[in-house]
Amino acid sequence: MITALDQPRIGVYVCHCGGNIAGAIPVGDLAAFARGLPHVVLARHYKYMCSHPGQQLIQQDIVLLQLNRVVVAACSPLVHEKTFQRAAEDAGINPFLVQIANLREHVAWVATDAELAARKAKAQVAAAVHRVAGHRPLERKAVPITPRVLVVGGGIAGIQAALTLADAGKEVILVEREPTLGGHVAMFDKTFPGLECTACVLTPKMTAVKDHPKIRLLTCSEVQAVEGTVGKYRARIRRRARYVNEDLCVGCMRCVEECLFTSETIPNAFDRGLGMRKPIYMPFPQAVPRVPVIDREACLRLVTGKCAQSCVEACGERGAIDFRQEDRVEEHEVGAIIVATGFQTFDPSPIAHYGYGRYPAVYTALEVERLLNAAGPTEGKVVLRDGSTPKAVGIAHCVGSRDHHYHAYCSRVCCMYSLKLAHLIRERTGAEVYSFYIDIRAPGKACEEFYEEVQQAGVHFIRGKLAEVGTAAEHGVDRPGGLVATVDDTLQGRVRRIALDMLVLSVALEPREGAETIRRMFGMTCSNEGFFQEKHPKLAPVNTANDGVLVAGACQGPKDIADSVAQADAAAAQALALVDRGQIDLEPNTAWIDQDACSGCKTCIPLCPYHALRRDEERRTAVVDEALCKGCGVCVAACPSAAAQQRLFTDQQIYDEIEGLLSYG
Amino acid sequence: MSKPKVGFTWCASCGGCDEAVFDLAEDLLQFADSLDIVLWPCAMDFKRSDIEAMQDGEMSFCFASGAIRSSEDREMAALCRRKARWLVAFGTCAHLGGVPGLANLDSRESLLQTVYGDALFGNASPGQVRPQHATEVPEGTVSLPTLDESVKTLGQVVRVDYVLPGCPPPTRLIAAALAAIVEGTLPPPSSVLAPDVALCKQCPRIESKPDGPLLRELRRPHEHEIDPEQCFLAQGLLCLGPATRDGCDHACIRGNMPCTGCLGPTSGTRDFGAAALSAVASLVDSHDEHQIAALVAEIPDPAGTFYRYSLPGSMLHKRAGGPAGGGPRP
Amino acid sequence: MADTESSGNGKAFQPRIVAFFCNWCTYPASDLAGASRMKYAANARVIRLMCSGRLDPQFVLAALREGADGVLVGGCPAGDCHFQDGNIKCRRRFELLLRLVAQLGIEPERLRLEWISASEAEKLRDVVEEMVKQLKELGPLRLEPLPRPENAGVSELPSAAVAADGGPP
Amino acid sequence: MTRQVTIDPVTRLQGHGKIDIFLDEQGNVRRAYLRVPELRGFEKFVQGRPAEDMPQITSRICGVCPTAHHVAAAKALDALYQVVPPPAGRKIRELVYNTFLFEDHALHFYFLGGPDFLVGPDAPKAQRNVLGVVEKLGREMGTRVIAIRRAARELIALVGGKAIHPVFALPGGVARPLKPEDRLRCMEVADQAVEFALATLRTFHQAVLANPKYVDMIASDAYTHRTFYMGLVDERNRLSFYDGQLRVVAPDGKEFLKFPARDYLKHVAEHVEPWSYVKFCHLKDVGWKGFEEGPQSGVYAVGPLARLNAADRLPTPKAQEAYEEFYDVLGGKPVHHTLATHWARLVEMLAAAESMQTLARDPDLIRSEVRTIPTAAPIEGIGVVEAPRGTLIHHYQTDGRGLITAANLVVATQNNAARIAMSVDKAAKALVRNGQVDEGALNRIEMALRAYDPCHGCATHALSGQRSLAVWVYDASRRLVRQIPQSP
Repeated sequence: MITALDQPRIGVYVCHCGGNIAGAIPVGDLAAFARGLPHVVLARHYKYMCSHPGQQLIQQDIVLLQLNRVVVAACSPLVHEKTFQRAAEDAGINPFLVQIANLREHVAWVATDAELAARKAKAQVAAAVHRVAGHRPLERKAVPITPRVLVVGGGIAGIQAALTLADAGKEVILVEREPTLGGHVAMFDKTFPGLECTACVLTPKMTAVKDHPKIRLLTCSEVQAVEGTVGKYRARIRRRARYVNEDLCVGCMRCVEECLFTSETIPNAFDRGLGMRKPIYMPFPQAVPRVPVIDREACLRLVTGKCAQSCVEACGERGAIDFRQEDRVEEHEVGAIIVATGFQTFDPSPIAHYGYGRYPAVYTALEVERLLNAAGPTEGKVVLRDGSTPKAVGIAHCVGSRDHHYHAYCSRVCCMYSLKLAHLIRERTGAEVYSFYIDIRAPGKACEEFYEEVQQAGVHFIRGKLAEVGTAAEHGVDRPGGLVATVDDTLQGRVRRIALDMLVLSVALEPREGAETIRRMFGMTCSNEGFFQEKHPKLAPVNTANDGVLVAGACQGPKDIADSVAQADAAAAQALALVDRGQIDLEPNTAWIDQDACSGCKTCIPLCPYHALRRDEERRTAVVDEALCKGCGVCVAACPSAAAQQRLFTDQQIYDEIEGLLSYG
Repeated sequence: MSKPKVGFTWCASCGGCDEAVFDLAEDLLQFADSLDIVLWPCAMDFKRSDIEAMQDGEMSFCFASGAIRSSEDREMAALCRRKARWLVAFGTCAHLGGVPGLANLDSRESLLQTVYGDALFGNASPGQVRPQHATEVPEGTVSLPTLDESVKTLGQVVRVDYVLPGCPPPTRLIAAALAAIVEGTLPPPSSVLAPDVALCKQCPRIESKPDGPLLRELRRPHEHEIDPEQCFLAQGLLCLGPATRDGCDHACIRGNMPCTGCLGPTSGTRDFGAAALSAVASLVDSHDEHQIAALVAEIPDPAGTFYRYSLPGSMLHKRAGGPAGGGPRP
Repeated sequence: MADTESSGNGKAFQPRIVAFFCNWCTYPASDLAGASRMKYAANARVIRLMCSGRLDPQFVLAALREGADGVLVGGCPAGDCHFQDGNIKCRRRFELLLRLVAQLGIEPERLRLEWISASEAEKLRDVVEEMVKQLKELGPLRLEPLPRPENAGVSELPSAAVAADGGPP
Repeated sequence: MTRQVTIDPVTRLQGHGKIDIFLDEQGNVRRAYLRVPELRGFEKFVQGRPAEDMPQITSRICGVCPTAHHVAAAKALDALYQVVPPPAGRKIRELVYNTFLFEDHALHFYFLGGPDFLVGPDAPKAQRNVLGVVEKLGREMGTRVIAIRRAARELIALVGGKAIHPVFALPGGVARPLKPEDRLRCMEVADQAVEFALATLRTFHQAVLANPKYVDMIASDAYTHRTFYMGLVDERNRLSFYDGQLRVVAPDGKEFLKFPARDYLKHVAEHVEPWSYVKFCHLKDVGWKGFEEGPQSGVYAVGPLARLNAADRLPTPKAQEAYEEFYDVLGGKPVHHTLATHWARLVEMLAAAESMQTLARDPDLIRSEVRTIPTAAPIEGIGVVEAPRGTLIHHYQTDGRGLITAANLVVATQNNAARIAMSVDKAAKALVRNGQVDEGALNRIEMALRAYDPCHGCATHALSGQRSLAVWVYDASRRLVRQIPQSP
């Protein structure tokens, strides 16, 4: 301890943030103002307080001037509070004797009126000074971290993250809602821009997950509830009955073949309804785990209870078919969570003039992906619903994206996947392919080159948004089952009508239905569009508002496979960094009860969402279990005796802050 | 050693605090042996001039009851401050403003208008005669003190050394304070001479208060039978015991009526009404915002309920400008 | 206590708002507004609370007493509270507080509780702008100054008067 | 040269008051004014409050007679909600009320007004108080006075929650039933109260009536006004404290009016003078003729003397005997001597004590049904009781939720205000002669006031506050020449 703490000696540091703050607020004046505030020993302003020299400046002053409290007037405390706390700590004062005044996000970047901005800046600095004078040293408490990670979502991002973590020796629980791993990527035949075989990329990874001793794969499963906090979460996972025992099944498919349903009559969701399946089925041949699943809505045995159960017979001694299976709930304790729940594609049916759902020849891009897939319903042949091969195919870009009626954002991958589809369709059918685009966005390695290649392959690029599509008959064109697309060709400056046999809609990527529930369950926030919000776009792109919860893949925003994989690894690295630490320091802003002042009135007890408060029957007072307290302060605000207090947010500290905010104009 | 000189005086008061001193009964005679009561207008013939004749600081302790409402109250407060070494804000009116402090819900003008101007009941004197600061009568001038715009606490016009709270102060606390004066064992100045914990601590009904949120409906005491054993809040009746300083031996609660907060807050609380409000609202058992609004609307008179005794001493002190009238608005 | 008016130099009234923002939604929304370079009036001065559930109604009154013309409380939208339902607990108190202040002659429009999620920077901007506009229409909150003994003009005993009989230690 | 004398404050009464005495050139009194310098504004600030809170809020009008306001308010709420308390509810109220009346009268006689007689009007002022009384009557009697008062006060607290600002009364009854064991205590205290009341009457005989100087003083013209008198009576015109009709007798003692309290506005009006915060009540049927006595002036009195004058008899036997003796000694009905109020008060004290006895033994008292829960929508309610100092009326109007929209409170000292002002003036004129203003004379002027046991706290509920009474003396040129007692 350098000086007696009850004699505050405060240093105030006003950051220019380059021109970010200094451009809007007279930092010199502000420092001069700060010098006149109570207990302020000195006030400086400096280019970049967060820089090494900036931090050193504070540290030197702490030592030379025996400062015992620091106010940094800079950017949001959510950005650099920890930085300055560490700097102060290194110089020998408790990190909780540092207070940040947020001048950048809250004043400089938003202010319209220079004088008002200067006044607000002064008020925020004065509030910080008044408040910090009453701060007392606090200690962070360490709690052990459970060295296990929950990965939610078995798409490419979830798979990647799980493998990286497991390879580092951490236990992983991977939860997938569907009966198989793979997500959207498993539906594709080729990837862009290199046109690699998707199955060749994905299948080994899926198998690796299945075989990894550190990964527990839970398919047909969903997280129901999450409790706890960073370092120790308890997740309740509901596991739907598959009716086929994963441990016993060898994936011979005899049961599927022997099912009483002799023909496949149920639309296969994995094929977007373009292919059919039986009540017992494998979503696709490379599914992992390679275990069939029984559709409880369609299976005769499960629906009516009456069936010859030829599947059971087919399985024979293995006895893997198990109709007694029931849904059950498992609880797992984990230290960190990676959310990789992916996206869904935009449903274009609301755009009536594009005719989706009305004209059989209008397809979504994802449907065409299935047609192109060698393991898909048409074994890779691009054919219309009547089995004929199209001779003219239109591809409409930006369906549901860059459209203020639907999604204002650019879905980022549509241009490239549209180019891929154009290439593949032309390659496999020789059809004329027309691409209706607003502009082609092809950033990234080898993408522009791929665009050129597709152009050279003879695909017609028409710059203009598809206006509408009608039947050939309406337009007086003799083309059975055909369509006529109307498009304003902005390069030629005329409206063109183009006869087509097939129209592909390059639909947007959007947040999954249910993303809201997931967001709440994991304590995250969402961007406006509904994608999960990263903590900071640059500094913490895979972190979220909830410290132990990380995001990866397209649930955070549209992205391609490469980016999803990269982000998954980043999330895995963050999770690893967290659980590998072994313990975590909790913020000390927990509540406590002044036992002399507490009357045991029980007002606070039902308020605590974490059951951290109880009444000590002997003393007739309330007590806080600090291990359970998360520091919301709801009990403190309710206490009519001021017996409940919250560290870092005591009544007095907040009154001081209010007074500081308003005492100087 | 000479006996400590003690005075009792009153400003805008109902006399209940003085009655509470009478209620010391036999103890009062005891104290009269060891204390020299030099001022007590309610019970003894000492006039203002007798106080003025005292030397500054001559009284050791002056117990001043009543709120500060008029120029005369202010003068008396100042006089007692000067003549007493230690000034005790005696009773809730002196401490926080008391029930008459509810007058701060209205302007002085609207108050005079109601009392002297409005012929609400048809029996007011015609011609709008009102009391005047100075009235010329044939024989001379008769003057009245002017009313201040707001009711104030004693501590808002003079420095106060001690507070003895309550409406009236519980006799037990008065006896303890006088005994401490006799024995020289008073706590340091700025103390409140009462326990510093809320009423629930010793409440006979606390065990019947559930741990869960409990306000599903708000009842008014005249509308329902009141269970004589169960926590009032658990019955849906507003009881301010959780926010109110102990020391009254739960007189109202024993009388089967909820606490209305007359002893004021414990020492950590800045604004009794807001603190009590927070505690009560926190008990509302609903997560639906409309239902919450409907439920709290069942409290017919929040200001009169939470500031029954403490409006002048509250942070807001008085109704802000704008049209007068302290009734609740929808 | 400072003058509520912006200055004595004849400039237009600039209301002062004390804004209590929760750490998980509205404070980040305010940061986002900054990061997005949205422009709005610099009349709201911010105090960060971990949760809107920490808001003691006494803070609101203290802000008004210290000279604020309005108080804005920002919390997470229903269902989004980082602490499950601290925002709703705040609402319970705030509803009752609104009724109380109305009786005390304070226009309830001076106090606002808004649910602003971390992504709703635009809403934050709009709420502040709207509130500033409304407060300009309402004008300054003129509370009667809190009486204090030092302003009452009472002469006191010199501190030399020392304890005698019966005095405190 | 004329002078002005001010008594500031008037002491040994509840509330604040000042007396201004203006002298003429010869030093004789031209006129004395009683000013009441306080205003608290209850009638205003009860607006917006829930009606059911009135018993507790209005009790804060007066800490000496809180029970009177508490019960008057509750009775107004009975009317407001159109509920009749069940027998136990009513009798618990009556028991508390009579106990309160008993102890309040005792307080006045031994602590406030009585010392003037018991110790003597000219005794040193430091002795004219309860401590002087105790000294004079001996420690034993003093201890007894204190003990019975304490017992009565504790009984009120036992039943009513608190003795000062009780909480027991609600519309339709009381908050809780009486426990059988508590009732035993009631019986004990009631018996002691009767004994004590009788002993007090004996003391009065010995200390006052046996002293011709005092008897002369009581009967002297300085303390006599021929006015109207008002008080509650039951269906047989017997004195009643808790309920009944208001009866007014003329200065000749004949019944002038009899009406239920709800009709009070037809008969009672208020007059405002600019030099006092108190409003002066008078009979509408006669009219305001200024501060005048006689049958042509609407000035009337309430309180113990008025109540005895307005009733035909008392409801209990021992009190009836004392009542008869009172008029025998003072020369028949009505008695106009203000100072006789002290005696009348003691007669009433006995009546209250006897009623306590009757009520404590009533089997209804401990029945569990103590409250009738209101079902009717509230609109308007008027309640009346006889407070120790006289008739007390609470009148409320509410909105549909039972929030007060208007209130009128007519308290005893307001009813008496005009007669008190006249008494002060008349006593001053009689007692201050030729510029001779001494402290004894001024105390005798105060005695005129103190006999009413005026409660200026009550009277100025509308406004408020005061130190007690002071006398200021002004000369003919209206200069303040003296303040009594003399400033050093």
